[in-house]
Amino acid sequence: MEREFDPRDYAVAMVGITKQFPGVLANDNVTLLVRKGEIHAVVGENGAGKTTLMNQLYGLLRPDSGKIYVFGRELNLKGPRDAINAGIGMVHQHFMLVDNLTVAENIVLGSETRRGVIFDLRQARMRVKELSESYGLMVDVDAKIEDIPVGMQQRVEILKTLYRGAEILILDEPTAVLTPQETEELFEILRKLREAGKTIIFITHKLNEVMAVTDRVTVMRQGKVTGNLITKETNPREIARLMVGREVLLRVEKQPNEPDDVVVEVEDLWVKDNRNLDAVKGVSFYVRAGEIVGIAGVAGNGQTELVEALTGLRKAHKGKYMLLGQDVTNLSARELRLRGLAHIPEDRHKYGLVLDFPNYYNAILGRHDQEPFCRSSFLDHDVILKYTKELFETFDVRPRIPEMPSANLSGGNQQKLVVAREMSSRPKFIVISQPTRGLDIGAIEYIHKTILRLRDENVAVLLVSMELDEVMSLSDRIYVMYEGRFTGEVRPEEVTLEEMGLMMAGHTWEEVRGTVATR
Amino acid sequence: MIKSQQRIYAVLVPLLSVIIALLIAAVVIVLVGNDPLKAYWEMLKGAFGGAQEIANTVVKTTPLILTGLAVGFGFRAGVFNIGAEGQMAMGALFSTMVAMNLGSMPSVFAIPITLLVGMGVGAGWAAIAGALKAFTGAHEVISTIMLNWIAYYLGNYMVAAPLAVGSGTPKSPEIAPSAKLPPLLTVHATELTSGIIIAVIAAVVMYVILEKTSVGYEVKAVGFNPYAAEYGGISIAKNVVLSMAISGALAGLAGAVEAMGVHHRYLGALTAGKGFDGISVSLIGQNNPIGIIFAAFLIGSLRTGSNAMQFLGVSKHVVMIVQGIVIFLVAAERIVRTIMIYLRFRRREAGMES
Amino acid sequence: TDTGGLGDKSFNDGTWAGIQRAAEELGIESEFIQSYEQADYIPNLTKAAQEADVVFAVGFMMTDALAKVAPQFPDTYFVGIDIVLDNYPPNVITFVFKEQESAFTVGYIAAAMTKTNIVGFVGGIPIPPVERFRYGFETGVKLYADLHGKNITILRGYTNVFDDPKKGKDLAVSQFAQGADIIFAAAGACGNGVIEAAKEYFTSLAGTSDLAGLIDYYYKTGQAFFAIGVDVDQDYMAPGAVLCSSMKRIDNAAYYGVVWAFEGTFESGLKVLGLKEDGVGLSPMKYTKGLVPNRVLAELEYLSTLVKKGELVIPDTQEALDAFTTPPIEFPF
Amino acid sequence: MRWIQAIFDILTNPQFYKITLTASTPFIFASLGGVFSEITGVVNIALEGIMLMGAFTSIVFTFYFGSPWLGVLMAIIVGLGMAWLHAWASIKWYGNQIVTGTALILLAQGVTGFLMEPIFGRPGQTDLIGKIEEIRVPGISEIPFIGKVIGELNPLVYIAFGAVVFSWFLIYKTVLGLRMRSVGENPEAADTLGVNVYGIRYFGVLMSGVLASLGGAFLSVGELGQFKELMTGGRGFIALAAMILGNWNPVGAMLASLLFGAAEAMNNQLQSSPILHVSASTKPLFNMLPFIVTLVVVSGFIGRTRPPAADGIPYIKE
Ligand SMILES: Nc1ncnc2c1ncn2[C@@H]1O[C@H](COP(=O)(O)OP(=O)(O)OP(=O)(O)O)[C@@H](O)[C@H]1O
Ligand SMILES: Nc1ncnc2c1ncn2[C@@H]1O[C@H](COP(=O)(O)OP(=O)(O)OP(=O)(O)O)[C@@H](O)[C@H]1O
Ligand SMILES: [Mg+2]
Ligand SMILES: [Mg+2]
Repeated sequence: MEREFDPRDYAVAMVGITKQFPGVLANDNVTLLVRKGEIHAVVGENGAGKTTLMNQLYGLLRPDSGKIYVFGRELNLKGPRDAINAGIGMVHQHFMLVDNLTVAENIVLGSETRRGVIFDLRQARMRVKELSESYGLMVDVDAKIEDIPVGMQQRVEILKTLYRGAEILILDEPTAVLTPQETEELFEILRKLREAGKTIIFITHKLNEVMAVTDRVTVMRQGKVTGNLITKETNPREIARLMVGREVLLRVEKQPNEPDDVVVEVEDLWVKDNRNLDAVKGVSFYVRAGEIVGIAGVAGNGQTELVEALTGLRKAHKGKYMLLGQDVTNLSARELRLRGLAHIPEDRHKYGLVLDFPNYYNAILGRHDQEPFCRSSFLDHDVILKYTKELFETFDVRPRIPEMPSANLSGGNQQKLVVAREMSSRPKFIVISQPTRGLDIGAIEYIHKTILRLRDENVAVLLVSMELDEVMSLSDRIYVMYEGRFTGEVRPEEVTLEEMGLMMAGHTWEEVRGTVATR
Repeated sequence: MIKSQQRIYAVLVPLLSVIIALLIAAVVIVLVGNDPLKAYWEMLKGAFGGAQEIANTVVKTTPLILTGLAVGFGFRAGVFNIGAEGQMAMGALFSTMVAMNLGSMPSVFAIPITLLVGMGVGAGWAAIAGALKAFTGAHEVISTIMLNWIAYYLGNYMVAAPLAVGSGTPKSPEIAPSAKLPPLLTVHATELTSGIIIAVIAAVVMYVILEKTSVGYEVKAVGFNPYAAEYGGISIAKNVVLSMAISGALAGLAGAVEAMGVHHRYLGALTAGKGFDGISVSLIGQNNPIGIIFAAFLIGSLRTGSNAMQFLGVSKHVVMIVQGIVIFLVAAERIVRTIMIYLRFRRREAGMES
Repeated sequence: TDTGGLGDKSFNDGTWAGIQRAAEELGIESEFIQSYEQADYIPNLTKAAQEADVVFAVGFMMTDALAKVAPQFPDTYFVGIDIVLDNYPPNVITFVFKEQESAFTVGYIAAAMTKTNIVGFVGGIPIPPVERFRYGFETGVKLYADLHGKNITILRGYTNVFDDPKKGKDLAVSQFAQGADIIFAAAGACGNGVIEAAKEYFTSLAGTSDLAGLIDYYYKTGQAFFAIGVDVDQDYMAPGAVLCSSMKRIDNAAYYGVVWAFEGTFESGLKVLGLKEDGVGLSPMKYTKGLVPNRVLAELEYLSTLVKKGELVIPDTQEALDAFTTPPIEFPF
Repeated sequence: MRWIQAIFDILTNPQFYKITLTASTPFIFASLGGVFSEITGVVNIALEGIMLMGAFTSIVFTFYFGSPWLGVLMAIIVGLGMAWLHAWASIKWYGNQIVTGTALILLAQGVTGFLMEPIFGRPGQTDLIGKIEEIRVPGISEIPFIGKVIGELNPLVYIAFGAVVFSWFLIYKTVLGLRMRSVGENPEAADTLGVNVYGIRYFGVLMSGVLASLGGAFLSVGELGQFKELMTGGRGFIALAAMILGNWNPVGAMLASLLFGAAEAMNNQLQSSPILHVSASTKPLFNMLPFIVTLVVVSGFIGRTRPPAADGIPYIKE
């Protein structure tokens, strides 16, 4: 830096921040400088210390040492309230919303509109509506949080900060749970906010997003800052190298493969959702051994229900599901597993793991009552431990402590554990749902390679993902899903992203081809 | 290292809690004009002063171990079985009804059959709540509370009317002699029940089921995360019912053992709150079978000792207060830990000064 | 004592009163232990036997414990109240009571006094002593009804517990709501709730709660709500609203138990106490005697002598009650 | 036929409804208390113990000062004290809420039993000491039928229903209520918005103390005018069930309490019915009625209820 450091130059200046957790130095003399009115990316591997840093800025954690300046004023934050008063708002990595309250109630909570002791809901709704219109953040003010899609939940989180007059917005991995469309909408909002003079700190694992909306980038690795870059002057490859400390393949290389016999055949399958409405409306498809079939679509078009029906977690009320020539419609998860199904679920906390179990118990979930782990109802702990160690070794799950509760694994390693378990069960058919959500690029690279390896081992793979890139780069064939139906079956090499987008919006392949052709 | 420290705390916290509780109760005893030292000495003698006293303590401890295990198993499997009281009553009632009629059967058959009936009925009674939870979503806390009352009234009625014997007593006839648990030791009229052996075996069995078998794996998985369990091919409904049934079987066993080892018949008030005590016992014992044995012993000896204290004119309520404080402190163990840290700190300071 | 403990205003208290009376006269010490639960009876009796010369086992719940402990301590006297043993060691005496004989008197009065011709019975758990109270009560009601050509309905209900006064009250209120104006409670502490219900109803009817006001009101209108107490004289609990009490003279039994032991006149075995032995009886009706017509009292006096002479047998089982028919009785006045 | 006749008679008797109200009142108070505590995320199994203390305290002060209303006031204060203990242990010290609750029940049983002798000179139970009399509401009491039901009741019964309205309003219409609900559902979220999680939880638990204590006071100075050891007889647990059945909602809890009270009233009336020919000694089986009805309702008609998401989980800041 040419001249003296002056905190007044920055909206946020975190200087020399160190934060130690038992056994982990989460932030090691970190300095983060964010200029007023910019969108500033903070990137880094899983566990690099990004969230920890932001939690200190928001007053949730207190730094062991270091100084925090906001608009040039040094702050001594005792809690979120101090941060809010200083004009800071934070959208957390895991949403902080009260599920059974309405959108309006969530937004005003803590700074309620009131008449005396009475909560003035009418005014709250009005204020929220005004605010949402002025920033183009569309929400349904009267809906309960539990009933709205994540995209809207995200907007609620942003509105929460704006409602409190935040000048500085922290967004911790806001796009991890968004569809490409929703992400694009979010970017529009961020740009609008920047125009309105807000300062934004944006944490993400996706380098294309960094390139798309940010002005500057701070890169972290293992608690330290490894780079300060200006977005325009850098490229994804450089950022990736700073993050991971080595060269990373940003795109998988796929060899063509010859598919084998049909393993899975689904005919006219109908499935209802939790509200008892039809979510899957008569889909038919097949998957062959040694091929990856992708299902693309915007979230909420029935993919979740379809996956659950295929994996025994939900009943189909019509249709037929054949696995290896046998009718397996509506069999339980257990029976499907016995017939060679494996399943990497989209929600690893809800379905994939029993977080309170030690890792070695989670490593055998689904096969806990089978040889060699279990003999006449007695678990063989030696065998299980040995197996888990091998699994951790092969799939590089860290730390390699089988006895540790899975809750204490980082998200990335939890995902690796699930992947390791499911892949090692020698499946004939594997359903993979959102395999890389929230993972850093190193881990994504690893998981993508593994999926391809499975294909090459002649497994039938069904890949369901909101990440269009992911589906396009891995799949051999793709079904596009819209409102519970397939709008088309395509091969990734014969479509453009634009065409996919149209199909995901409900246009059939024929229509799309027609439009494109006539144009 | 941290683990061994945890273990030390698991023992120290209850012990220190007892000491603190006794100190508080001592103040109360002084206030009513008695000598707390004498009272506590009397209590200690009353619980351990001789063969008879020890036998009494063991008799009290036995059912508490079993109900503690029952509730503890429920907690480990993610269900709150507040109904051990009713399951114990039903276990005792039906095992008595069977054992009354085993006149000529030799003990090798009569005892196991009676125990099994007690367990089976306890399991069945609890499984009602389990099934309601699994199939209709009824909260087990409501249904077990209701089943407690139904069991209580049913038991009262059975010994008052259809099973009644004698001119005044609400009691069933005696069970067949061959179905009585042979006492390990008899001092005067006090019989040291061999039920204690059954209780300890039950603790071991519970440990094995929970930690060593796929059944334990499944019930724990369902308790911790039913979604993941279902995903892993584990039936939620089956395991909820099974968890309640195993828990109820232990409570039913408590009833059978109490009927066969102590009263030799069913009496309306046989359970006397031991099912509820099971909640405290299991939680003081941190839902761990070994811990539960010690916790039951702690409560059992306090109770036995308190009877002796009454001869000094200190009412039994003092012991209830002591018990209340002990349980309170064990629950909020951080209070005790803080006191311990403070004491150690003081000692270190004192050490530095000298 | 049993798990009910002292202060039950019933047999635990009654025994204690008797013991203390004897203790005062004889200049000896007395002490009591309350048990938490049935498993405590044996240890507590044992401990008592080791420390005392006379040990009381009070309440039918202690039957088994007494049978087991007494033979172990042949030098100690044991007195059982409400207990029947199969065989009696020489150091044991037990008392039981003919509850039906005392309940019959209150039944007779209730039948005479009801204006609605509906009377109620509130029982605790239907154990034999409670049921004997009921048989006696029903017999008394039937006797009066038959002798005086009245048609009286009896409402019956049980709380199925002994220690929840609120349940007693709710049940009593239900019976008042169904037309009863006099309720006999044989329900332990639940009976307190019955008495409270009568007091509340009577007070509300008369617009006053003091004794004189209630009595005046009754004289003026002939209307009232009454409870009938049990075990001990409970008339004092709500003067005016408790018509009378059906007593078991447990205090007498306890008193004699102590005295006999110390005077060396102890005779082991079962003692059954009825009207004749002054072991049961009607309370003196300190507050309400004036409300009951003299003729009724006189008839009752006469019937009691028949009972004492054994010429009138009050049923003590359901079968006997069902079979009971009013004998031809000629009052001598 | 006879049964239908008997039930019809009962249902057309205004007294049935009045008994339902008085039988429900302790459950209403205590289950509202449960709602307050649990809606902020603290399980309060100690309702039974707090009720018992409330019943005891109110009689003690009535005994000394002759004023049952003073008794009620003191019961509230002691209820606050009990609840504060629960809050202190479970909020400040992250205690296991079920265990502290159990401990408080034992403590209440011990303390009330212990103090009987020094205060009243004898253990067990007191005489009829004094109580709050029923009041007649002019106007309403003259309406046919309805007047017989709600025209003349113990003031505490009216207060109980007032408390339902008050609770509903507080929880669903005020700022505090919004914060309470948020704290019970997602304390972390509330915390990040500067809501004082601990303060709100204290408030919820203390309210449960006030209400449960009133429920106890109703039993002693409201209904009976006396205290008897353990006189609450498990009503705190039934209130807990009513709270769950009512889905942690004040109005729901009231309805569940009324259902329970009605079943109890039906039991009493059926037992006493002169036209049913049931042998006297099997009548005790009728006492199971309220419990069976509740069981059937829970499993058949209501089904799943949903507790506040953070119910029972101590909130531990960094
Ligand atoms: N509560 C905690 N207790 C102990 N260690 C913690 C805690 N929170 C975070 N850490 C440690 O701090 C490190 C940094 O975690 P942090 O959540 O900040 O990572 P991150 O950069 O946000 O990762 P991600 O991209 O996965 O969100 C972690 O590796 C972990 O070891
Ligand atoms: N309670 C805990 N005790 C000990 N270690 C913990 C605990 N919680 C988390 N950790 C450690 O923190 C690290 C990271 O945890 P965290 O949940 O922050 O994941 P992450 O790094 O953010 O990863 P991801 O982005 O994949 O979620 C892991 O190494 C884990 O072992
Ligand atoms: Mg993070
Ligand atoms: Mg993370």
